[in-house]
Amino acid sequence: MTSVAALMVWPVILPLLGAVLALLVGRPGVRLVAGVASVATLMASSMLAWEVAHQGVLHQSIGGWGAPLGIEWRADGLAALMLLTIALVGPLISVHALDHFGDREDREFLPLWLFVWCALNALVLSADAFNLYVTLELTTLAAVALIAVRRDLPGLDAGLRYLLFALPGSLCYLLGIALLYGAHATLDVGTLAQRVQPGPVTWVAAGLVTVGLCLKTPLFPLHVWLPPTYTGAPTPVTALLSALISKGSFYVLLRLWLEVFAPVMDAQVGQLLGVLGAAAVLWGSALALNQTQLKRVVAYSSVAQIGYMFLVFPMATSGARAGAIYLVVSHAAAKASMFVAVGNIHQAVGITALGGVQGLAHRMPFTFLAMALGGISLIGIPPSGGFIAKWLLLNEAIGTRQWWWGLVLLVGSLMAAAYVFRILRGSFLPLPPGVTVRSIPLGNELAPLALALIALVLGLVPWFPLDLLAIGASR
Amino acid sequence: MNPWALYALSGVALFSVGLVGLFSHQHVVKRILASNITGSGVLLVLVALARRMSSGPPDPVPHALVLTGIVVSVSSTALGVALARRMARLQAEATHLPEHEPRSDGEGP
Amino acid sequence: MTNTWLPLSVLLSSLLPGLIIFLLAEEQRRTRTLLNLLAAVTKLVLTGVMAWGVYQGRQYETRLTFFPKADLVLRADSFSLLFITLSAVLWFVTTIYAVGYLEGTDHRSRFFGFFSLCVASTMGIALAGNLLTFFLFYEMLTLSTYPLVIHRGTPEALRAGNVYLRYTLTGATLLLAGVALLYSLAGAVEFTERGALSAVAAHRTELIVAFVLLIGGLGVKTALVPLHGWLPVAMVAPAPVSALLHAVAVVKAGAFGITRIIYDVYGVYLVHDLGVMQPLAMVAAVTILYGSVRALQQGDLKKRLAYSTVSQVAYIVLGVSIFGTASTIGGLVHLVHQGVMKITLFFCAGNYAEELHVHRVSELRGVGRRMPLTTAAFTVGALGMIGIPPVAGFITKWYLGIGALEAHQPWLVVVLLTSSLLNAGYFLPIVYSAWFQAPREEWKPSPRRWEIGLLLLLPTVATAVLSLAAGLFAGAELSPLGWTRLLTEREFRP
Amino acid sequence: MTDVLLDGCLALCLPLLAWLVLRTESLSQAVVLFVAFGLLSALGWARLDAPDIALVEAAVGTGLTGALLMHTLSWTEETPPDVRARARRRPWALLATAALTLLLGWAVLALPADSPGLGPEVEARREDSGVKHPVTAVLLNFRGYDTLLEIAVLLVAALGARAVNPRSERASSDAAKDPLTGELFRMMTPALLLVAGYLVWVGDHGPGGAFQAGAILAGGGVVAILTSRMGTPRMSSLRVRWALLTGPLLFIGVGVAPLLSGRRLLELPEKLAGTLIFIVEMALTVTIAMVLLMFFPGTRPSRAGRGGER
Repeated sequence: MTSVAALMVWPVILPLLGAVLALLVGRPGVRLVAGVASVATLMASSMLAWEVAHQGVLHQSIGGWGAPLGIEWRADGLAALMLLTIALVGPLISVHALDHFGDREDREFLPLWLFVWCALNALVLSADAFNLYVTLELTTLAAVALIAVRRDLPGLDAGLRYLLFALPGSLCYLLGIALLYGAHATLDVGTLAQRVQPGPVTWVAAGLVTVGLCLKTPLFPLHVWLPPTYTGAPTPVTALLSALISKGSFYVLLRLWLEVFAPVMDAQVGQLLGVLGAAAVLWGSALALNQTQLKRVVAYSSVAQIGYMFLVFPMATSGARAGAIYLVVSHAAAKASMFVAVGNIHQAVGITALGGVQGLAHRMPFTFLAMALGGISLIGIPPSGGFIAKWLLLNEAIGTRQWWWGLVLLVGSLMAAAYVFRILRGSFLPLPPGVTVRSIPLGNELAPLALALIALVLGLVPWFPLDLLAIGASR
Repeated sequence: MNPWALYALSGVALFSVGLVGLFSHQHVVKRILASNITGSGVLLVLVALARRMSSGPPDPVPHALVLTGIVVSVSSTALGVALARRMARLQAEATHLPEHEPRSDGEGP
Repeated sequence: MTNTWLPLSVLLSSLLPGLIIFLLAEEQRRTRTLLNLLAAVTKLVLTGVMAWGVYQGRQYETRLTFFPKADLVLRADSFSLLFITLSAVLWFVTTIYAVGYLEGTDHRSRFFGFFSLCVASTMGIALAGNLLTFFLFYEMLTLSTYPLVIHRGTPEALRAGNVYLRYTLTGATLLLAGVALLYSLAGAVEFTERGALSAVAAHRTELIVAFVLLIGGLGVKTALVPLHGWLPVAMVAPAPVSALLHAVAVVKAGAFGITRIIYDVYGVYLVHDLGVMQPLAMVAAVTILYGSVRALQQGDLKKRLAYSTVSQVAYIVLGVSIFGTASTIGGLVHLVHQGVMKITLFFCAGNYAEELHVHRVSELRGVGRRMPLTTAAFTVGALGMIGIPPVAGFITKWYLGIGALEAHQPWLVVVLLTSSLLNAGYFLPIVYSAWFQAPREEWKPSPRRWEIGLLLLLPTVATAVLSLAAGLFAGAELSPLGWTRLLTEREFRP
Repeated sequence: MTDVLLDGCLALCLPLLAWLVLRTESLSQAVVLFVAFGLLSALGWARLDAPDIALVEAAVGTGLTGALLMHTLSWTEETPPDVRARARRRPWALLATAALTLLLGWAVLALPADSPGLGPEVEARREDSGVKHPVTAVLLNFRGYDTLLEIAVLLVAALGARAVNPRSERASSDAAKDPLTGELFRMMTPALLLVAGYLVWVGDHGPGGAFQAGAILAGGGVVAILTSRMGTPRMSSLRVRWALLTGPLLFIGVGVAPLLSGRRLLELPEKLAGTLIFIVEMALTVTIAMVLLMFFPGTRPSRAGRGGER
């Protein structure tokens, strides 16, 4: 048994080792080392996911000390699916980033990306509350460094803005964990789940943890940092932020909420989160509708899509959990492909406004197809992963007699259709006069297409991820 | 009365002062100071929890957590300060030499 | 022994060529046309084999796992074959027409790629074995038709695309709500002969709400009155698109869906018991009259044909929502007849626009002299629409009339008669002015031997002949009417 | 009685001092108050029997951060307290703080007043952790994985801070000739190295360890940079990179080695645990010192606006 559980080490250690070696070799060897580390981590993640799919939930206590003292790792279906998503979406974005950035940024982008990868893998596998804090913090700091990698004014401003919102989020989370430790003398999530009883400590701790993670995800009222940060940061970094890094804090919230807090908190708090999610959907879509810059539309669409994910809390059934995770995974692929495609457009024609899309369908067919497939997944039209997620959540809404969440889903996807087709519409128009199109390397065009195809395949073969998700589902 | 409750309350007060201060100030350095104060508030609560038993050695686990916490808060402060300094310098240069340095447009590529 | 690969191969026969055509460069005209025709022929052959198999009573079903609790089912029963044969034949004819029509324009790879995807989705809709599969292909049809509507890339095309999207996506949302409601009630609703919801018949309110949602969603594509706004606007699309898609595939998908819901999901008795048959018939009747009245006022030929489609498709819904075999036969056979006749009319409209750049009805004076064959085809189609024998349209109206009397609803006969008069009102003047009035100034003679390119003329004449044949040989075993009688007796016996 | 008084007034004036830090308008005043706040909180840690943390807080939390902030203010040219810096005297800020404190206080007071936490478990397993000092045992053995990730956090912060201020600004030469600082620096360096070495060694059985030693070394380094004895460490030089990265590489090596012999990650063999931890701590001290140094930019540019400096 130990040899199989040892597989859980590599998805975390390999990117860390890769990052450190990439820093060590400096300019000439960065791409080589990062490439080797990425391939190794991809294989490690898929092997682990394969083992989880076949042997069920895997446990591993680091340093052999066992639950209360040492740190526990747990890899169930959810963790395996997240590992696969990160391992597929992340490298594709970094491939695009290689051509997007100059040589200097490469030396800083690649190690930072490997640190983010290590942090996300560690976060997904960890079952220890304080360890989650350290992984969240590592992701945040690496994200801030990534945002400011180009050292221009918008990037720095975006990085600072993100840091000064994510930092209090982590500290709220830490105080919540401290209270839980004070009450139950354990940091292990599994033991916490057994010992937690309703009482002032649990309510306040749950409140702190939720507020902290909602600041980082971000959920609606606390999302003010998202649009300026997403537009200020370089596009590949924005793709990383929206697709993977924001999902880390949601993943932690979902884990803690469904496993630890849900049984002891009364349903009203779940309804509150649902209401905030619904407000995020309507607010984000409304604002996305009247933006003029491509990147801002896609950024506000992130606010809306995150709102959908929070609809899982009022329903809290295993079907809703599967729906929310499916949305997380397909949103990661679809949103990444949209942002990367926008980056391509900006590189090719230098226009950041909506008009930049004109004539896209013929001069950059792959980028157009990527945006179309990504957009379809954001709206939730079959064949796309987004549709499956919407379908699962809709069914749970009707099943648990809370049909109003279903209404939010349907209205939200109509508004999503409005702003997605507003972007895509122009691509059939002929190229505007006087616009010179710089040719972009093929690798850059194929990256968004590969990401969009992931979202498409998620829509065609949903039984595989759903079976994987069912492993270790608590309820 | 074992003093831990006093320090825990003081830690909680620090946390609140820092958190509210962070969201009510605009200047970057003030917000970095506020986040530092919030951090030490949380750490004070943790160490106070370690000292709840008046006799015998304090519980070492919160101490280790606080050590990690301090290092993490120092790194984030240092990163924040570095960004703030670089921005201040860019803005200062932009105002001193507006003519030959193109303002990068609002939206980064 | 159920054959599991044939339904899938029919679907793939237009999906794969479509994807390949996307990759073809613009200049590879020959390979693209060859691929198109090859795909059309293979589909015709496969459909023929399947039709013969189903006629012998063999089973065809492909089942792919999709969800843990629901899977994708492609099943060929006699009703789906009615729609598939119609689509296969008309797609073959329209491909030839489109190759001729789009000669010299650009972005043809993109056009034919999406064109094939549309037909693949239509095949999927026809072959769907359960409600979930039906919904998936129904949405894909919307996605693949939108690029065709805005194919020309002009601002009007984009505006039409907007209207089209607004209607179809709202409809899709209603449909999704209905499907999800049924799914949570009765799981993946398989299409079964006497309806699949007998087990949950007790939840009357949910069933009625679901029915309204489903019909609302499908009503958009069927262009029932309040939801028909997109059809006339979508006429800005190139002629082959408005011919095959907006007169046949898309509109029929909606009618086909409504029939499936009434017969294979709810079952005729449950629908009758829920009391929703009557309002549906009312809506259909209103649509018939409204469509014909608006067609009268249209100056533009294609708009007039569009409103005539709105009213003609409502015949199918009317037939299906009257409780009786005769009306059901009438409704279902009109699915084929209307398709064949309407596509002829649209081909003629396309020819007039392409050759003489004539768009308005008033400019059609004396066009018979310059383009005799096209105008002859137009006349056959028009007479069929009015319901004058021997063209196919007469049979539909005859059966609908009998069905209405059987169901003791004489007011329906009045509706049928008035709509026939209205049809005559907006078709006969065109026919008269085309043949018997002298044109304002002499038409330039045709530069080539035939009045218009053969690629455009042959499909028009072929579909006109088909309309005549469907009317003359209605009695035959394998004619549309024969097949519908077999189908009603097998599957839809109330 | 007196220590209750001391604790009481200390616990009271910490939040007040914090409120003052955020209230004052001029930034340099705020930073000075912040340094005072840091020292007071170090005193608080000492009162709560947490010598390790008091040491780290004094050296890193207050010393280095204070110096960094003070340095930044000089970069941003002490602008008159701009309007935005003046805390908007909205009553809601006071109200919100009070409400939050009450809420969290209610939860803290509801905590069991006598739970020893994980103290007994640590006590029981301390022997086979290879070190006697419980905090070091938890830090480097029981929860060694946290420390590994924390080192990664340090590296990321260093990379981010370094990337943003790439140019190692050599100080203008006049500072070097100032005799006083030269003399001070020469006297201080040997004592500094001795203290740092002792701290790493004592970490095994008393309060001390890599962080404290690293902080002391970094303090010395900062003085060296200010008196331009040493340029700021730049990532482009191999020596700096090796100094920075031996620690993490060694730690990963030590963590992964047990896997090859079928044990779990970071499962140090009993007899070797003590020595392994010591070696790793030595390497980590150098890493931490280097990282803390990298947070520190060079000296301030001369007053005249510098050319388009990229």
